[in-house]
Amino acid sequence: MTLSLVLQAIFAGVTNGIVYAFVGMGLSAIFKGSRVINAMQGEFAVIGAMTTVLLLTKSGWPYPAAIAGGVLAGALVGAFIEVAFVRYMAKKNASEDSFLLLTIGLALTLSASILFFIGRDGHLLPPIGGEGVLLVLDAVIQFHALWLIAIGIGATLLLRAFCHRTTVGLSMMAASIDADGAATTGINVGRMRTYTFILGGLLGALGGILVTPLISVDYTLGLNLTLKGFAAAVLGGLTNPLGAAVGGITLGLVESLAIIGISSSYKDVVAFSVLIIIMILMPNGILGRAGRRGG
Amino acid sequence: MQSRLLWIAVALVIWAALPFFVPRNIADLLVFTGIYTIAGLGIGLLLGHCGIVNLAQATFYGLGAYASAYCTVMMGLPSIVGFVAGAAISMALAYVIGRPILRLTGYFLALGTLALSAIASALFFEWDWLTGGTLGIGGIPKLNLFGFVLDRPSRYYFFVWIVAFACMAAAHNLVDSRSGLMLRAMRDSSTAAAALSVDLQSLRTRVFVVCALFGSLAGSLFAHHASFVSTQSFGVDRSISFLLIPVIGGATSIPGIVVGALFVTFLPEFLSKLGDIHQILFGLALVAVVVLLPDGLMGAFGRLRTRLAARQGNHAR
Amino acid sequence: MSLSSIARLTGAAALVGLSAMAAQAQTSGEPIKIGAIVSATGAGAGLGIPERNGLLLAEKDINAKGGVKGRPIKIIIEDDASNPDTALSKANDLIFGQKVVALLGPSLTASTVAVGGVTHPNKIPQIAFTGIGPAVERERKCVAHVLPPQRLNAQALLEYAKSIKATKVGVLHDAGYGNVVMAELRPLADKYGVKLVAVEKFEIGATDTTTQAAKVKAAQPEAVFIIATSATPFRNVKQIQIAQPVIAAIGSSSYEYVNAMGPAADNIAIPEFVVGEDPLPHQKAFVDLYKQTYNSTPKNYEAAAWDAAHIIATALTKAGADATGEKLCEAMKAPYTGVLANYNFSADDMTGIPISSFVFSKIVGGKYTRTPFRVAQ
Amino acid sequence: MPANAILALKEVGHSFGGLAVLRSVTFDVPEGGIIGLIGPNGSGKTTLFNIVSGYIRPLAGAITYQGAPLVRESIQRRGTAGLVRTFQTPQVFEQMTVLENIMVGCTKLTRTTMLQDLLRTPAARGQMREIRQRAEAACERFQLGNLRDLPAASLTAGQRRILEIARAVVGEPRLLLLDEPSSGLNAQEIENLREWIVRLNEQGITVLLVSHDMGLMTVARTVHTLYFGEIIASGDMAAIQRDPRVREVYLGV
Repeated sequence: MTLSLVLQAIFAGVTNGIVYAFVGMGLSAIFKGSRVINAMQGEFAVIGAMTTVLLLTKSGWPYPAAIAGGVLAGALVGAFIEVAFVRYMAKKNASEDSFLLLTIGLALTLSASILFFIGRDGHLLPPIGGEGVLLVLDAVIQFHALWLIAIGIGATLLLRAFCHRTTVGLSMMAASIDADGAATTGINVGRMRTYTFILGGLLGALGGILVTPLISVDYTLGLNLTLKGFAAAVLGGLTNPLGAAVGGITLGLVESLAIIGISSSYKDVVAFSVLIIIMILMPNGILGRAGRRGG
Repeated sequence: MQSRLLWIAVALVIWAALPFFVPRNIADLLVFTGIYTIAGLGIGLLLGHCGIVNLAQATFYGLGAYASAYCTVMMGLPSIVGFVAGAAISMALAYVIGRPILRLTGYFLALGTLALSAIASALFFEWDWLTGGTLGIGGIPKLNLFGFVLDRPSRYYFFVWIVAFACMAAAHNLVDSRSGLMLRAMRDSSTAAAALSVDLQSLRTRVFVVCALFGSLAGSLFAHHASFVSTQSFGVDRSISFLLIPVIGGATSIPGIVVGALFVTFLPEFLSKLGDIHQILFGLALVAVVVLLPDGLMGAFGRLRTRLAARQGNHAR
Repeated sequence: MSLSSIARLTGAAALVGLSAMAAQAQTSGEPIKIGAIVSATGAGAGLGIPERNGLLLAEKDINAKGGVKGRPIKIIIEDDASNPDTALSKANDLIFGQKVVALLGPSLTASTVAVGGVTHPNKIPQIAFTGIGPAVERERKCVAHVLPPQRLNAQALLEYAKSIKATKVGVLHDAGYGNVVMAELRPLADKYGVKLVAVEKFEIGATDTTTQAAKVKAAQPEAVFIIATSATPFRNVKQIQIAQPVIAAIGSSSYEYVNAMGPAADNIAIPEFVVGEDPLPHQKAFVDLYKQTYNSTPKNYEAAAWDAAHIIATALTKAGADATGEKLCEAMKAPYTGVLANYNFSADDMTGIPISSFVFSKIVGGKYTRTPFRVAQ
Repeated sequence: MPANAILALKEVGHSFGGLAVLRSVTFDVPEGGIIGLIGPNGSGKTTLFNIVSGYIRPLAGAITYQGAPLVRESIQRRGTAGLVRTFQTPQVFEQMTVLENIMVGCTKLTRTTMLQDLLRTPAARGQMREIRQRAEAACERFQLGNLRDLPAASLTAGQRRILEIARAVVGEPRLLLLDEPSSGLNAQEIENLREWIVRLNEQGITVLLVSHDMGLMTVARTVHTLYFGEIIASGDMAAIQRDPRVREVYLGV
């Protein structure tokens, strides 16, 4: 096992980790704001990426505008889902499990819709910073991956600032921590939940767009991303978007080191076993502290 | 009471006559309905009586199916060995894994079982010396009951449904028993149940084991029906569709499980007549059930009946 | 509504009827029903949709040429949603409900073996759009396959490696299809004097295989085989700058994958059968008709389905339009020169495709180009 | 430790996040007695109760029950050993009927395996019959007979309290822990409750009672007063009411 191989594994792990982190961050933002586990978070990524691809190739929009369009599409779908389904179910005091099933149903529907209306093709977007790569000790990392890491860190910090510094962010936090208390101080809890879904959709779509230069996106990608996003979010403690970022990178590294350390075919087995073990032994996630409640 | 007996008799006659009057593909779907009912019963017990979302049923279903396939095809043993081996392995695994994993609650438990299903599905691919990998294992013999070969859906139908009825009876017994009493207590208030010496962990684990047993039985039945097993039938998506059975039908009602199984086997069949759009429609139907009928079709049916009865009562007055 | 407009309408209707009759003029009588199962939705849609296109085109073509002894054929196409359970129940419907004389498809190996469990005991001829699968399929003497067995695919990869004088080969393969080909490739490699210096597996649907590719790269192979049904490994191999020739198994030969590979697709060599941009002489008619009808270029799966339909039609013509079961099955077993390949279903592998049927293509700028290399029989 | 103590606490201490809620609490519960525990809000009564019943593991001190160390036993094991509690807000099984609620209380007296239950073996049926008979008898004894088939959710607060006690008693406890049993009850109901406590005690059940209710507390032979995690006074109710410190901190006089 050479140094460059290990380095390459670390590069790949971090790059994948950022992908998982984006999905995980959206998941945990939605969970934090609404106590809903969103099984269609990966689908947000696919929607964002597909919209951007279509705007870029079919409508001929410039790349930045197409990205903005894709992000907007994710946010709109997020808002729609909250207004059309979640709000009604919350009014009826639906159980946590039924929200999980709702989003599973929506994920199946969206994936089938993309196949039916857009087609089975895999799509790619042009990388930011060109197709170039950075060579370190014979190990390669793409410029786009570096951009992805930079944007990922930026997005995490922005999200944190949004939650702690802005009125809307603070209201969302308050509504999620103590809905009744927040309502008495005049916060519209329902609207905050809508914002939460918009935020989740936005993060998901942005993540999807950013990874599309690395991973070709098609109708089957959503479930895969959701699974890994779940794992990232749970590793990080689920109620902490920053934790999801750390969880995602940990997961990515565990996977790629498992490939060089154990065997390539046991990657998923190792990753999901680590997930189960961490859930049982460290119920608050690897960042600890932040209280994590089960059911 | 007498009218109830009459209803049961009518239902039995219809049940017995059904495979002779429906086309073979419908009989085939009815066989699958029976198999899915068995698998769904276990999940229904967990979901309805323990509040546990089990997204790992495809694992036990797969274990049962592979055990049957391996024992009959690779080792040439009688079918019954496969059934027993599958059940034993599934129950042992459920016990060993259940103890730690069932310490989780709510969403985390759901995610834990999902992870379990993902691991199992990867291992089914990986251990191809045992499972045949993607190519699977073919040529699993049809069941032979004292010389009577169950080689077509209309014959196998009876066997599968008799097993299904036995499982339903067992599930009914369980709910009605001392364990059932404790389960229902646990669901209502786990703190109070603990104070009354109800051992939550062990009870949850044992129901998980029963669920695995049902899953494994269903898997063995599936293997002898399809004559072929491969990794494609035991992935995470199958775990999800198993979970839909009690959710759609109603987790606490045993007839609800049958309704749920009918829904997941027949609805795609009917929708597929509408062309490639059928998967979208199935997804939407699922969303509609979850949003509009939170306690499943059976729950909605029950409410409708109470309302009708109330209205009739009003008329009578 | 005025009288004249009614007259005009009836006239128009008569005209429509007439033209319809003209189209049908060559065929008459009850259509011969042939069943087909494809994966038009779900994970296998990338196979099933092109196969359905090929079937529809073949049906039109056969009927336009007079059908089977003057009788039209009707291909009833069902979708198994990439699920073997569904395939089984669709097969039961087609065979016992619709009373089809033969079954084409399904698209996926698992579904094929499951469906074979119905067609084989009931003596319904079946032509699957897959290579032969587990051992049990060798006993099913009436379930033919229009795609090569994985052993042949492995052989074709090795032939190409030999032709470019690569003796140290690295392999990247997925846990599904790739695993199956790999199992055949290992024992064959020795015979070809090829040393497998690194064999790395990844799970189906993996979004990244960079680390596996890096392990292959570290073994310093002279060529890399990629056996997968996704674009991901191809992109990763290029990303970590593996400069050695990349040879892909037929499973990743489709425009969808090539699109998804982007610039990474360039120079990949693929042993396959149909290069729509530059077809072989006997493939040209099919390719032209396909392009004309669908406004896109066909690949292997379209051709495989087309061949399957034509083989059944030919067998029916030979055995008589009323032939069913074993009689039809026997008729199907005559050697047949198809668009995809030459078949001989009396062969042990229920395919009979010779390695000489392979053509070797390279991808240049998102298009396939046919290389002159062929393997002699 | 007196030989006849069924429960003995020795220097039990606990804190939440550095905030000490119990400091070195020591007292005995004599077999067959009725012991009361009073104290203002936040004095640590509920924590102490949760420690004895097993919902919280104490950070310091030792507890013995029937002469054996108790701290490491699970809630369930305490229950089977005869140590049963009720809750401040009655925790009835709302979706089950009154009779079924009481039946749950009987389950610990019998043993069946899950296999027996699945197959409804004669043994399982016999045990179920026994459980039902016991529960029916208890229903009558606690004058819940006319409510027995109603869902517990439809009961009044007082009825729930009685149901909770009936459910606890039917499992043949040796030490009954009652947590604020009079809260939410009217005067008549409290009087009934008092009678019940006396009657159960006469039947040989030791009672540890936590309450605000000074009237109810007079059933206790010994009362301990808890204040900021410490016992500041012990004695019978009359003595407690005379104690100047108790009057100062608790009775607010």
